[in-house]
Parts: sequence; structure tokens; C-alpha cells
Amino acid sequence: MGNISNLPIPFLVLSFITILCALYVVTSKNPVHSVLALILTFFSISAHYVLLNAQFLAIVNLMVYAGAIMVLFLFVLMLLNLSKDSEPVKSNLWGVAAAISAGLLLVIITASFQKTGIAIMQGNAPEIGLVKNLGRVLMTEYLVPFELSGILFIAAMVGAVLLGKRDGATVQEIMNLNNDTNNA
Amino acid sequence: MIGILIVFIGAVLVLFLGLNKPEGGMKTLSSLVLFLAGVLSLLESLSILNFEMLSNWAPKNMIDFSKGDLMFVSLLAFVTAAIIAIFPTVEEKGSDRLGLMMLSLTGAFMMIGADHLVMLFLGIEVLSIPLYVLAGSDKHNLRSNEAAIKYFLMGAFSTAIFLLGCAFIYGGSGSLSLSEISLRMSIVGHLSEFPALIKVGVILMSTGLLFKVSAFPFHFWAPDVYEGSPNKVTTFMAVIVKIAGFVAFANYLQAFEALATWYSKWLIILAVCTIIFGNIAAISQKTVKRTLAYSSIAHAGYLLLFLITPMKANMWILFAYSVAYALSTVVLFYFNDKYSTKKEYGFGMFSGLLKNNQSATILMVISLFSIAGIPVTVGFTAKYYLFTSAFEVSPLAVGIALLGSAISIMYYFKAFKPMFESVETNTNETHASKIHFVVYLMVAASVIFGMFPYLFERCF
Amino acid sequence: MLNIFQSLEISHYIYLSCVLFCIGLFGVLFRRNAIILLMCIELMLNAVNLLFAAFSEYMGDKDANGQMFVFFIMVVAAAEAAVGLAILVMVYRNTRKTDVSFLDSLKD
Amino acid sequence: MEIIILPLILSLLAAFTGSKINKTVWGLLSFVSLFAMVYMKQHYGIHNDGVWHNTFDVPWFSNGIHFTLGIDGLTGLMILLTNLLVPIIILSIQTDKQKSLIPLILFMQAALNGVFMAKDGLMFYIFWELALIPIYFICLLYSSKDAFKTTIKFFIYTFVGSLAMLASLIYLYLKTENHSFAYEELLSVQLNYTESIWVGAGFLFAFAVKIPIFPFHSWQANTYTNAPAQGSMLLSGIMLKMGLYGLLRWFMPMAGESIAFFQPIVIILAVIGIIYGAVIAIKQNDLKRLIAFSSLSHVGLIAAGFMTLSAVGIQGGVLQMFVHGINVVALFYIVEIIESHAGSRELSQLGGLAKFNRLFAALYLIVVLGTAAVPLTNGFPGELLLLKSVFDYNTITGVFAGLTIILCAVYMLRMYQFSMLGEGKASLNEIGLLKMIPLLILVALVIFIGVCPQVIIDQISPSIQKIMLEISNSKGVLS
Amino acid sequence: MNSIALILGLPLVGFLINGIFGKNLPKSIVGWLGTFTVLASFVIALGVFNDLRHAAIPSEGLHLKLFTFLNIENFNVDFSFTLDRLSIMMTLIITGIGSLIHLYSIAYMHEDEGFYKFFAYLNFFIFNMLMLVLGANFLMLFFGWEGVGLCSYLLIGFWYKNAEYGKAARKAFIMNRIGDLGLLMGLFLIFHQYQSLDYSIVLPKMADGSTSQAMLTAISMCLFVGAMGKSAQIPLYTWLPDAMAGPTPVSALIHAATMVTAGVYLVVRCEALFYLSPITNNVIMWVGLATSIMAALIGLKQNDIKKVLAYSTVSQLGLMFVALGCGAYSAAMFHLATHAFFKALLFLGSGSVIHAMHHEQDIRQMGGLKSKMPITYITFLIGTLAITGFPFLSGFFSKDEILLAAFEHNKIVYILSVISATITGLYMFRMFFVTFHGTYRNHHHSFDKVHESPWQMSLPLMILAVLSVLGGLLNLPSYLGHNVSMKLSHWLAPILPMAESHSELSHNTEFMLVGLVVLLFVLVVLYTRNKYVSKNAVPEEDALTPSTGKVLANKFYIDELYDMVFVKPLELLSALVDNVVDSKLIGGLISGVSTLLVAISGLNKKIQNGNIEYYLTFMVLALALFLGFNLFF
Repeated sequence: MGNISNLPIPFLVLSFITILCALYVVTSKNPVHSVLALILTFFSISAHYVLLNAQFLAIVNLMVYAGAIMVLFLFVLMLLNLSKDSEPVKSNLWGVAAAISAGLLLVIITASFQKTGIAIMQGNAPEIGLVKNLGRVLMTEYLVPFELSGILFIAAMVGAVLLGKRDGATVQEIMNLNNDTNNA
Repeated sequence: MIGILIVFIGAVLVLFLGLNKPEGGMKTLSSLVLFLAGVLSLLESLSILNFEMLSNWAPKNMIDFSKGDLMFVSLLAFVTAAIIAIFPTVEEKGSDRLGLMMLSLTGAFMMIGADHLVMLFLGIEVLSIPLYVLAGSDKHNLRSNEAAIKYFLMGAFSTAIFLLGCAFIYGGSGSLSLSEISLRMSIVGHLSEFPALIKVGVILMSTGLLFKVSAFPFHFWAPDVYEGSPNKVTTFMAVIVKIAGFVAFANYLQAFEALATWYSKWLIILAVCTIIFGNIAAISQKTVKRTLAYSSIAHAGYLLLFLITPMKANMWILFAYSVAYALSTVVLFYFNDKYSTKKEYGFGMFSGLLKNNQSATILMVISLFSIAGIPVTVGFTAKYYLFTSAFEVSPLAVGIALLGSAISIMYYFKAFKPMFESVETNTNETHASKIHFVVYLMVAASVIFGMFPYLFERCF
Repeated sequence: MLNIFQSLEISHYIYLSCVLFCIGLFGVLFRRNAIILLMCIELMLNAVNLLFAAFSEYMGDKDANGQMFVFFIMVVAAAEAAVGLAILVMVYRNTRKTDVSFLDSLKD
Repeated sequence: MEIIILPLILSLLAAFTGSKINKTVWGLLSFVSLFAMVYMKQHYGIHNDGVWHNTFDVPWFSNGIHFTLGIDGLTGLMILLTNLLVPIIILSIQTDKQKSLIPLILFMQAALNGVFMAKDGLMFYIFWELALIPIYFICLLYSSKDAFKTTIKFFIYTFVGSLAMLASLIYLYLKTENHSFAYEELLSVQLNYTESIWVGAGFLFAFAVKIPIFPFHSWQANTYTNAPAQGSMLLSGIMLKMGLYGLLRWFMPMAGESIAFFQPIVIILAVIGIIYGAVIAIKQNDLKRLIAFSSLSHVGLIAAGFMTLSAVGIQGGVLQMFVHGINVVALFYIVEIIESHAGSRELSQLGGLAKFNRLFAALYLIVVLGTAAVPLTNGFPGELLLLKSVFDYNTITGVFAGLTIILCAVYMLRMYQFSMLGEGKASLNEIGLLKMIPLLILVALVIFIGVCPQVIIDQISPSIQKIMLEISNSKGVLS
Repeated sequence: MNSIALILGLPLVGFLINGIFGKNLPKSIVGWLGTFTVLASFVIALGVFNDLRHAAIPSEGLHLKLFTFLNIENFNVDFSFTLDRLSIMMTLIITGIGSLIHLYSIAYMHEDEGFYKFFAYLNFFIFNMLMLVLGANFLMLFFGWEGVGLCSYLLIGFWYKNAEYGKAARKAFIMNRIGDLGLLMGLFLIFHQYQSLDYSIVLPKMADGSTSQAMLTAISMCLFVGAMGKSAQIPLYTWLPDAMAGPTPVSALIHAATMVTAGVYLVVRCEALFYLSPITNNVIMWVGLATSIMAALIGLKQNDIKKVLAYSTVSQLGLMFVALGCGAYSAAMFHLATHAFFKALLFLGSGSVIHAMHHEQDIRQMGGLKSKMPITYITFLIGTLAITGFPFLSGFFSKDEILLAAFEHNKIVYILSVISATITGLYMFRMFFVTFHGTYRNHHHSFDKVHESPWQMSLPLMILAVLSVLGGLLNLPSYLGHNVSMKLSHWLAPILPMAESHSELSHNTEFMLVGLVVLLFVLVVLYTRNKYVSKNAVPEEDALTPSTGKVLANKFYIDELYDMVFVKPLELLSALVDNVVDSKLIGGLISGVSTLLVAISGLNKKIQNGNIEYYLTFMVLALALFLGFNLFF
């Protein structure tokens, strides 16, 4: 591991913000706060992308994640009226267990790289992350996945429709319907 | 490629044509489309037909179906056709379920043909996302809902882990193409020289795949999701996901052949654990579906043994095992679906079957023999090939696998008790009903493949 | 663009991503609200995305593969989120709950 | 091949038309395979040279795995036993209700013929398993209440055994030069001591369960008791012989050096089994259970005789295999008649049956005497040879094994007395002469073999010598 | 036709015809067929006897090889027979007495429903007995040995409806089998040592002194165990008294005249072997002596007419074994022959009584029968006198010879033997007087109904009486003159090369000893006559017997002892092994595995609890473990 003090300030600041926001996402009691924190996280990650010469990704990240997906989340939260602290707090034991599990994994993964030599990032050509270049790659080398991701969207769409379709059954009816199977 | 194309077009057709019709109306069309896809892939794999245009259009670096892969494609197409054909449809309008199943199948094809991590990832997702939906497609059944959300959350979680693995591999090898990786790895040569990134990546990616094939200790979703999902979906999941997962797993591990001695070490341990766990856990299950779920976990264990053998030359063994597993599992799930009622979904559902329906009894007996690996069914043949090839690598693991298949008798044969019981009641209407002819064909196939096993070797 | 890479090692990004990933993972384990779980998974995916972008930079030499992969991950994440939320809404409609710890009727 | 195909065809025919045709017809039809066997013997010209002649050979699984059938004196005797007993077993079916056993029995016949004729390791295993399937269903179909538990125990137990054998076979297979399961190829494998112990243990376990050798017998008694009589006959009359045959044909030549390691173990266990079975049999009330334990005792002696590795022991053992098949089938046949005509097979419910049918009583007595190895009945020569071999191997084991002649007399005579003699509570319905014919055939064999055992010895002795040569080649232990 | 084949074959033919078709044949044909086949054998045997007398080499006999029984490597046994001086003697006794008893049975068994069966069994017995004595190797001997045991079993249990008889039959068979096991082990040892079982090969090798003493002792002990079983010696004698359950002719033929003497035959046949093993000889002598005295003592208090005779048989057999132990083989054979005569006579006589008394066997229920049954009375008297050693009757000479041999060998043995012989007189006369003298005591059947037996029964009695009187001529003691004496000894001498020609005693000593015996005899007669005729004493009811007598009456409680020491523990063991070891231990182990598996399987419930959080945590932990394991180890 390199010396932290040698690190460029922007990286450190961005990383700090990212991690802080991420932690808030995880720990916030209010789901809406979590969403907002997550959006902030995405912003900071986008900033990382810019640092990493991935300008297109930075934009897409903002649009797709922070824009579309997070709005979807917010929308659902509002729709289901979950904006308040409805979630019962888990016992500390769970928190400890989860922290241990995650921490263990983190430690092990990072420890695995102890042997990896210190490699200075080579730096990419700045233009690689521009939409022009990426588009070319996407339409040549990555044509097949690009086309096939269409299938994914059709599937996701049909699926969402299938599940979202209303068919007039009330909660009570569903409860009744399920009672006999549950008891059996 | 032709398989993906036809199935996709078929799915779109089915979705649009069946928009306002009951699902049953599209049943024949979809199974015919799948059958066609299967036949064409088979012909292509046997070099009788050639779809050069298609393969020229798609850059080879992404997706590349070898002859063997095409066999798997046709197998999965046939099996899905059979599943759609023999299982009853829901009464609702719209053929979304059929369409989703077919779309999911294209994902399986992508996984099989994937030669690039992006493709592999995309395949897994195309396979999984419709399945998340399908698992919950019995919308008013809370169990189905629960299955969907469990499957989705755990699936997404495992995808994240899989992706982390991809990233590490990319970082370690500098490439995303499997053949490229394989090439670079073979140049580096010595095991210790590989960056730790690759090993971690391989493990993390394997975790994602092990999750898909429900190997111990990443199997937790399987029993619950299998139980909660509608029977048809469960069958599809148990067969297609597992086979596609293993083919993808095998293809992907082949790229890391240079690490073979390393990864076979832990694969053996995993395989043994999975076999022991799957078989033992299945013993105490009360419902047929859960028993079959654990049985499919156990089968994942046997198949993991395949991964420690020299895979490239042995893909036909995987194929043989897939055929055996698919044939018997589909038939058994079919009977479970046919005879289970709201009140009785344990083994008691077969009670008095012999008296009411002899042919069903015989079909079930043969399928159970096949899945338990008793000669002369294809189940035995496949197990024999698999164990023999794995024996050279690890006799001990094979020994445990053999013991595992002995334990498996304990739960497979549970069905015989009610079946052969003499019951006082008169004819059971459900039992007496006719059995779909495809089931006969499948059982016949499992006997024929069992008697003439060299067909497998010849086809590859 | 910047010369900051003179002193930046790839390992820093690896650590950063791993930390982010594990934070997400911790969230998945710790939280019970299905929506938050989903968000945590998105966080994990973003960690991976960041790692890919970093590797892409690290590889240098006009290698866009990493960035392409990020692109596809985003595509998939969007689809996944759509389906996931649909499932969630369906479950909520049936049970009025999004708390996963109550969904335990399927068990041995 | 003929005698595998023929019963299979008959089995299918019986499965489809069974309900329309009288069981006796099937019984008579199944004699066809006996004729086929005789024909085959003529056709392939068995010259008593001890060579295991190929009669059929096509590639099967792959080039190394052939579908090879062969016949020599030993195999000949075993398939003679099979094809002789199966018709009798079919004829022993008492009621039309049990007719659906016929296809299963015929299927079993095919599988058993296959086991005895298989010259390819994998084929042997496959037929071995195939023989297990019909008997499993026979036991399940018409049996008493807790049949499922006992049959599944039986099935799993023997299945585990056969899997052990499969492991050994695969090990040998992988060691052959060009990956082949052919008998000769497997024989030619050279193993080191540790390997040979493992391989031998795999084989031995399979056979020990099937035979069964003490303490692997715990499936036996309950299975016999629960199974319908036909099942018990098949199990004890022929299936046990599979284990013994395997011991002789597969285990002993293939075990290589380790045979010296296994020899005392098996002999001691077998001798314990002899006394153990006999002691338990003394107080049994259920006729079938009694026969089961007596069977344990008798086959233990055969196993011990085999493992002495002496010509006398092995030939006596093979003779006794044949003889035991006849005797035990006759005994079960008698039990079946008693059960169906007197209404019980509990000794406490029986007695005094002799006065109802003198002929039956006489035949029963002869069979009892045959089992108790009275001279001039078939039990004697084999037992004499076996005891001699065990005695020569070690005096103490010999004496203990010899106790069988006392104990066997104790329980067999007790069985006869309590069922047939005395004043008795039970009565015996009229037994048709037709039902006596199979018993008459068996009794004729009991006496014939008792007087002229050499006829059979002459048949088997060249092949036994060959096998002994193979055993000694494989390890050079044989004196 | 070879005469051996005829001798053997005729009874077999009789057995087969009677056994298979007997049911449908009239009784007369069945009976006469059975009788004539044996009689014909006897006549042929006489012819062979004549030939043998003039044979050039006295030790040689006729041979017959039918076929190879077994031939494996060096284990080669033929189905072959030999007829030499020893076996012809046995053959004559068997067929001669056998035919008389067949004749007797025609009348005795006339009323029985199993008439044909009886004759079939008898013929079969004769066949087996002949096989025993004619066999040319030990295995043939063993065949006959087991065969006669089987016939004995069948005939004891002849009245199969009586469960007690069945039990007695089984007891006989199993006791015999115990002996047979010894014999079989002896056979194995013989084969092990000599690589053959043929007499012609084995016996000379035994005699040539090349065998180690230990081996000889082992073999001879094994063979003696066989002889103990068959000839009812301690400890295997208890079956013989029980064997009286069979019809009386059977007792006469099998359990007095022929089968039980097989043990004697065996020892004589292997004379070389036994002669060279002094340890065994001693054992034989003492066992025989003990048996003789013990049986005689028990006989004193028996009230069943046949039981008395049975114990007397055991006692006499004991005496024969004393002779064998002393090396006086020809004396034993001599006593065997005379015993066959008078014991058959006695049994048949008792049968006649029983027949007359409507199957009443208790002597306390008899008395005063002499007037009603004169022939029976006289012949029975002759028999009694013969067995008790009335001077110049057969028993006198044969017993005397044994006593002389014992005297020569060991004085204590001699004294004990004399005591045994004296007790014989006591119980025989007791029985005789109680049965035939005094007053009739039966209340169930009137005295008038008692009648003399038909001629088929009395003729054999008379013939046997004559034989009992003249039997002594076979082997008169040497002091009666060289020309007439020791015929049997000379006859057997070529067969018995090792046995010494005795008579080193001076004639004076012999006279003195004979005199002693005669004196004792007279005393016995006087005592019993006084007690049972003059005082008209009747043996007490069982309950009133004084304690010492009770021990005797209850046969020293040996049966109970055996029951307690062998039968009960065996049954207990059987139950224990069945219920505990087999079902709990071994069966439990196997089912324990499955129970264990199910239990382990149930543990999965804890993990697979339906809660996704647990699943995820487990997965992450597993992954961590997995990674850690791979990277650090």
C-alpha cells in the first residue's frame, strides 16, 4: 500500500465523500435519506470517472443511475408510502454479525493483494472515454452484446408488466387464497 | 446463433400473437418454435446445416458456438419445448409467461456460447431476469411472491459478486475475452506467477456461477425458490439454469486451464460437500418438490466433479449427464405437478398409483431409476462416465459420490411406498388421467440412451 | 488530462472499490427493507463499475473494454432495478410489507 | 445371448398378456430357456477345457467396454441352476392374484443369466444391478406391512455393496493398458499391495453383503420374511449364488496379493456366521426366518470353503452352491405350500400335518435331510468337501464349522417336527398333484446329486482349475 | 451279479418297493417282501461266508467298486465295498437277526396304519447297516453310520403323532450327530495324514508305525467320539433309553443287536490304530466301564420293561468297550454276537409281552404271565439266563472272556466289571420275576385277554433262544479243548494282526475266576427270587422310592443335567443372539446409520429457516472462508 499522504488531493477528497455517503446509505433509518445519499455517492463516483478519463461513463452514470434508477426508487418509496422510518431496527447483534462478515470479506480480499506489486497507473489516452470512441467500439467489437441486451430489456419490460398488471384481486382475497396452502 | 435468433423471434411472436388470447393457445406455437430451434442447432452441430451468414455477422470474439455447445443448445431447446408442451398453462390471458421462458432460454444460449465475460454476464442476466419474474408469476400466491423476492435479491447479490470477480480478472489479465485470457495464461505458465487478482477473480466469479447452479454453500435459495415457484418454472429453473450454468462454468474454467491444479483442489471439496449436503438434506424432506430441489443440489455436486476432469475432451460427458438429468427431472416434476393437490404435496400424492395408472407407475419408476443412476437407464450411463473420468483425479471424491448416490436411494425410493400401497379407495381421478405423449418419449429416450450410450461419444 | 496518476497506484482504486463494495455488502446483510437492500446492491455494482473504469485506465493503450463493461453493467442494473422494483411492488401489494425478515414461510 | 433375450421377451409378453394366460403356461414356457441353454452348450461346444468361451461379443459403451458373454463349466452350472429353478419358482405361484410377479421373475432370470455369463466388468456390474431391480419389486409388491422399510434397507445395503464393487472395477479399468473392462484385461492388471487391498475390499464388500457373510447379513432375515415366497426363493436360491459366484470369479482372481490378507478375515467371519446363523435358527418360530438363518449358516460355510483357496474347498463350494439353491428353493416351496394350505407358517400354529399328505411329508423330510447334509442326499458331498477344506486350513475353524452338522440337525429336525409331526393344531388342505411335481423334481435332484456328486464335479473342475491358476498367477500365494 | 451288490441291493429294493408302492400293496405282500429280501441277503451272505472260509489269503475279502463318489485333486473316494472276515460276521448277524425281526414284525405291526412304512424303514435300515459294515473306505462307513442314525430317527419317531416320541427321535439323531462330528473330524485327520480313506491303504499305513503318536491318539480319539455316540457310551448315552419310544422290533434290531454295536465294529476295524494308541485305549476302557456300571445301576430301578432292557444294552455295550480297551478285540466281537442274540431275544420277548398286554410296558402292571404265555416265558427265561451268565449259555462264555481280558489287563477294572455283571443279574431277574411270576396286577385289561403271540412272533423267539443257548460255541474258551475253542478269534485273526493272542493265564486262574462269577450268579438268582417271587414284592411307586433309589430311578438326573448345561443355555443363547445381538447390535448398527442420516438431515432445518438474511450471511461467510482458505493455505 502506498503512502496516503502522497495521494493526490482530489482522489482523497472524492474517496472520502464517496465512502461517507455510502455509509450513510447503509445506516440511515429513513429510506428517502438513503436514496439521496446514494445519489450523492453516484455523483462522487461520476467525478471519479472523470478523473479516470471516462467522461462518457461519468455522464451516463449521472443519467442512468442518479437520474433514472434513483428516481425510480424514490418513486416506489413514495408510492408505497415508505418514506418514514418504518423499518424496525435490527438488533445490534445482527449489526455486529453483518459487520464482521463484510469486514472479513474486505480484509480477505484486500489481503489477497498484498503480493500484487505496486503498479503505477499508466494513464490512458484521454479521448478513449469519449462517446465517439466508445460508440465505435460498441458498434463493432461489442455489437453482439449490444444487440442482445435488447432481449434483456424486452424481458425486463414484459416481466415488469406481467407483475405490475392489476387484476382486481383485493388483499383480503389474496390472504384467503393463501391461507389454505399455508396451513396445509 | 440460429438458436438465439429463432427463439427470440419466436418469443416476440408469441408475445404479440398471444396478447389477448389465453395462454394455452400459444402453447403449441412456442413449443414448435423451440423444437425447430433444437432441430436446427442439432443439424448445425452435426455439420449437416451451416448458417454462415449469421456467424459472419457476429464477431467471433464475443460469442462462439462450438459443435459441442450447439448440442447443448439443442438439448435445452428440446427440453424447454417439452416443458412447455407437457405442463398445463394458466388460465389468464396473455402469453407473457411463455414469452419470458423463451427469452430466458436465449440467455441460457448466450451463456453457453459466451466467449467473453461481457457475454457471459449478459447471458446470466438474460437468463435470470425473466426467471425472477417467472418465479413470482403466480402473483396471488404469497409463496410465489416470496420465492421471487428471495430469488431476486440473492440473485442480484450474487451477480454483484460475480461482477467483482470479472473486474479482478480484467485487472489481472488485461482482457475480457476468454480465449484471449486463456492464451495469456498459457504464456505465463507457472502457477505462482499469476497475479493474486486472477485467483481472487476466479473465486468470486465462480461464486456467482456456483450460486446459479446451486452448489453448496451457495445453494440456500434453491429449495425455497423451487418450492415457491410455479411447477413449470421450477422445472425450467432446475434443468435449464443448471445445465447452462455448468456449460458456462466449464467453458469459463477452461480459459483458466493453467490454474487447473489449483482450482480442482477446492472444486473437489465443494463437490464432495455439495453431494453430501444435497443427499443428506433431501432425506428428511416431506414434500416432493423440496426433495427434488435437494436432489438437484446433489446433482450439482456430481456435476462439479466433472469440472475437475480434463474438460475439453470430456464435454460429451457433461452432455450425457445433462441429458440424463434433464430427462428424469422433467418427468419427475411433471408427475409432481400432475398429482399434487393443495392438500397433498408430499409423497402421499402417489398413493395407490399402481392400481390406478400402471403406465404412469412404470414411467415414474424408470425416471426414478434414471435419476438415482441405476442401470440400464441413461442416469447410470452418465454417472458411470462422469465418475470414471473423475476417478483418475480423485478416487476419494468419487467414492463419496458413490456413497451419495446410495443415500439418494433413501429419498428417491420413498415414492415407491405409497405407489405400491394397496389403497381401499376407488379410482383416483387425477391418477387415472392420461399422460402426455412427450413424457413417454422422454422416458423411452432415457432407456434408449441408457442402452446405447455410445451415441453421446459419437455426437461430439 | 491530469498528472495525478504519477503518484496514484491501481491498488488505491482497488481498495476504494473493495471498501465501497463491502459497505454495500454490509448494507445487504444489515438492512431488512427490501428497497434498501436493492439500493445496497446498486452500491455494490457501482463499486464494481468504478473498479472497471480504474482498470481500464490502468491498462492504458486505448483499451475501452473496461468502460464497455461498465456500460453493460449499467444497462443490466437498470433492467434489474425495474424488475426488482416490480417484484417489490407486487409483494407489497399482497402483504403490505417490504421487510424481508417476515418472508420466511418457505423453509425446511 | 439367447438365454438373456428369451426370458426378456417372455417377460415383456407376460407383462402385456399376463392376465389372460394361466401361470402354469408361463412356468412351462420358461423352461424354454433351459433348453436354449442346453442348445447353446451344444452349439458353442464346451469341451470341458476350462476356458471361458465367448459366445457373444460386441462393442458397447466404447471400444474398451464390450458386451461379452461367455460360458464355461462354472457359468454353465450357475445358469443351469437359474434356468432350472426359475420355472419351478413360477410354478410355485399359488394364486392368480400374484400373477404380476411372472414378468418380474422372468426379467430377473434374464439378468441372472447375464450376471453369470458376463465377461466384461461393467456388464457384470450392470447385470448385477439389474438383478436387484425385479427382486426389489417382487419384495415390494405382495408383501406384508413394513415391507417398504425392509426392502429399502435391502436395496440400499446391496446397492452400497455394488457401488463399492463398481469403484473397484473402475480402478482396475483405469489401470488396464488400453482402458478395457474385459475379464482377461482386468486380470492382467498388476497392483501393489495397498491398491490390491482396496480393490479387493470393494469387491469383497459387494459380495459379502450379497452372500451374506456375517456381519453383513442384517438385511437378510427380514427381507426373506417379508417377501413373497417367490421372492425368497429367488433371493436365496439364486441371488445369493451371485455373491458366491462373484467371490469366486471376480474377487479371488482380482484381489491379487491381498487375498492372503483377506483369507483369514473372511474365513473367520464366515465361520462365525455359520454358528451364528445356526444358533439363531434354533429358536425361530417363523419358518421363513428359520430358513433365512439356516441359509446364512450354509452359505457361510461355502464362503469359508472358497477362501481356503484349495481345490477341494472351491469345488465343494461350487457344488454346494448348486445344492443349496435346490434345497432352499425346495424348502421355500414347502413353506409356501404349508402357508397357503395350512394357513400359517408359524411353527407354533402348525404341527401334525404329516397325516394329511404322506407324499408331501416324505418329500419334505427328504429336503430337510438334504439340508441337514445326511449322506446320500445332496447336502452331504458339498458339506463334506467344504468342512474338509476348512479343517485342513485350520483345525479349530474346522471344528467350529463342523458344529454346523449338529446345529443344522437340531433346527431342521425341530422345524420338521413342529410343522409335520405330533398331534398338531393345523390341517392341510388337499394339495394337487400338479403342485407336487416341482417338488418331486427337486427331490429327485436331491437324491441324484447326493449319490453321484461327481457328475457335477466333472463339469466344473476344469474351469475351477483355471480359476485357481488365475488366482495363483495373480499373486503366487497359492500353495 | 456280484454277491456284495446282491446283499446290499436286496434290502434297498425292498425299501424302494415298499416305500414307493407299499401304500397300495396288501400288507401280507409288504411284510413278506421286506422279510424275504433280508433273508435272501442272509442266504447269500452265508454263501459268501462259505467262500471266505476257503479263501486262499485269509485277510483278503471280496471287493466291489460301483462308481467314483468324489474325485477332486487327491481327494478320491469311491463308492466301493469290501467283504472280509470281519464284515461277513457283521453281515450275518445283521441279516440273520434282521430277517427274524422282519418276520416278527409282520405280526407285531399288523394293526399299524404305517405298516408299509415300517417295513420300508426296516429294509432301509438293513441297507444302511450293511453299507456301514461293507464299506471299503471310511466314507462309506460314514454313509452307513449316518444312514443308520437316520433310520433310527425315523423308527424311533415312527408313531409320529406322539410329540414325545418325536422328541426322543430328535434326541437320538442329534446325539448321534455329535458323535458323527467326531467321526468326521477323525476322517479329515485320516485323510490329512494318509491322503486316502480306503481301508486297504490307510490301515496298513497305520500299522507300520510311521505315524506319530500324537496323530494316532488324535485320530483314535475322534473316531472314539463317533463310537461313543453310536454305541451310547458316556456322555452320549442318554438317547438310547429314550429310543425305546420306537416299536419294539426296532429296539431289538437297531437299539440292541446291530446299530449300537457299530461303535464296536469301528474300533475293531481300526484295530491297528487303536492298538497303537494306549491313551485312547485307556480312555475307552474307563469310559466303557463307567458306562457299564452306571447304566446297570440305573437299570436297577427302572420299571418300564423296555427301559430296563435299554439300560442293560448300554451296560453290555460298556462291557464290550472295556474289552476293546483291554485289547481283546475278538472278545468284544464275540460278546457283540452273543449280545445280539440274547438281547434281540429279550426285546422280542418283551415285545411279545407288550403285544399281549395291549401296549402296557410297566412291569408293575404285569405279573404271573408265565401261565398265559409259555413260549414267551421260556424263551425270555433263556434270554435272561444268557445275559446274566448262566453257565454254558452264550452270555456266560462271552462275558467271561471279557472279564478274563480285564483281569489280565487291570485288576480294578476286573473287579468293577464283575460288579457290573452282577448288577446285570440283579435287574434282569428282578424284571423277569416281576413280569412273569407273582400275580397279575393290571386293572385295565383283564387277565383273560392276555394271550400267546402268533407264530410269526414266536418262531423268531424260538430261533433266537436256540442261538442264545448255542451262541457260546462260536468262541469257546481255550480250556475246553483246542479243537472246539476260539473259533471266532481264529476267524478274525487275519483281520486283527496287531492284537495279541492272549491266554497267558493258567487254566487254574481261569477256573477260579469263572467259579467266582458263577457263585455270584447263584447268589443273585437266590436273592431276587426270594425278594420278588417268594415275598412277591412289587417295585414301589415312583413317589415312594427312597432317596438313593430315586437318584437311580431318575437316571442320576443326567438328562436334567444335560438340559441345564447344554439345551437351556443353547436356547438362551439363541434367544439372546437373535433378540439382542442380531436385531439390536448388528441390525441396530445398520438402521442406526439411516437414523443418524435422518437426524443430520433434520439439522438442516436450523440453517434453511426461510430467512433471507441468514442465507446471505452464510453465503458471505462461506465466501470469506473460501477465499481465505484458498489464499492462505
